[in-house]
Amino acid sequence: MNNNTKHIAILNASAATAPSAKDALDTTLIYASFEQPISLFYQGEGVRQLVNNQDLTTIHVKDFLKTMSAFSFYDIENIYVCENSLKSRLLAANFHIENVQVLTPHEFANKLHEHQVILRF
Amino acid sequence: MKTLSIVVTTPPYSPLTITAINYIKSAIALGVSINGVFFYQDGVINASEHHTIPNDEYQVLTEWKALNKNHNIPLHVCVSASEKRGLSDEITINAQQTTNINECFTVSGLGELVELSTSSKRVVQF
Amino acid sequence: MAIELNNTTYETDKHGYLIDYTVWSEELAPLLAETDNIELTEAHWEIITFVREFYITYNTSPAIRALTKALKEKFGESKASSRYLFKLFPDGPAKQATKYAGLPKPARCL
Amino acid sequence: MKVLHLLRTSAYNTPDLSECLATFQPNDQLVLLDDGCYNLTHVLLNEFIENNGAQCVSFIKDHATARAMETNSKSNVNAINLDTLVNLTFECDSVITWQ
Repeated sequence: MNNNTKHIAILNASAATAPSAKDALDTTLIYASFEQPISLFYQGEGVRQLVNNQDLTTIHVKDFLKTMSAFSFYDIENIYVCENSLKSRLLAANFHIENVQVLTPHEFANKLHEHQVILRF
Repeated sequence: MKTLSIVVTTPPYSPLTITAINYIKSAIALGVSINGVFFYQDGVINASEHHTIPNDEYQVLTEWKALNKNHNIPLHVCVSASEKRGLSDEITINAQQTTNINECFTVSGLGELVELSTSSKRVVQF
Repeated sequence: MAIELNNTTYETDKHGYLIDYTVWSEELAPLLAETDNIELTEAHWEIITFVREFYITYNTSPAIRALTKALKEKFGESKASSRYLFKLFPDGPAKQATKYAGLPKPARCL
Repeated sequence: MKVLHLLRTSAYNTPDLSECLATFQPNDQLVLLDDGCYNLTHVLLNEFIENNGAQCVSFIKDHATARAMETNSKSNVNAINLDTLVNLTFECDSVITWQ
């Protein structure tokens, strides 16, 4: 592994029931395991991954949302959600994980622009 | 030195994949060094040994092979994404271990994506 | 493949991992470890129990770095180095501790 | 930092265009490729161009021609080829693909 580090952003755009939501999580955990500074952005349907009281097991999908509670063990601390995406879906800022920062679209865009590698799932 | 890594998430039958290949060819022609292509999600299907595409359609595997052979571009497939889609380098048929991943592709893990991300000036997802 | 214990058959996959993690019991762990010629000690058990609890809580086995960080919080520095863990589980703690804890084989790319 | 936005889907199909524009900042560049070319006549993009000018927007000529969008579009949006796109990739600091 070379010694460079990059600021990585994972932009989550899929609801929890989409396969790409799990792919985004796997990718996130790998970057974190290799000690790359990583931030998570939730926008559009992606904000649904944060909503409390989902139960994927009722549709026989593995509940990977539980894994998100382990973010602190991976030093994943920058978790941002777009306020407008919540509002337009009539969702309250009531999340199943801690340390989620609700940002205005302007703040959200500013944060995103601080990253050198941005992958969207 | 301009260095680039590409992430391909689209399947071989999609015109979106042709765009990725054309973009890579442009980059090569402009002297950009391609550190690698990482195939993830449905992109891993590109690595299947068993495509049969009619002769009058775009030959995506031929193009990937040419990029690998003529320009030494490493083509990495995510092993977990592959195995979920029936592609593996550890298939057992009649007690013999075999593979259905084309030899131009390297079976890798997501760790390779991290390596490509940190070693390249830019990462472009297709 | 399968493991026999007390007249019950426990299905395993081709790599020796239990097919159904919910049927695991502590008695099964030494049998799962036997295939790798490892005799479980108290030190192994600390990690196995820990990894299983982690899985039950977070629905995933911890990657090595997350494992060491979580172990450090619980057992302190000395038992949280990857050197210590590889001594106990030479083929890799993520692969072996999960197997003896009855958990699914971690995805190959993780 | 300057972001290159690659938009590959039609706003008649997905919310990608509106999510892209929500994160767009003044120095950024937007390139329409593949089905993204269908946005050349979309009201959201046209509003954006009215407010921000057409300098920061381009489309891949071949991709638009394939979709009969080149002749339909406003003439003030830049038609570019993939070589220009490669150069833009390195003129900007990072890339987001909206697909």
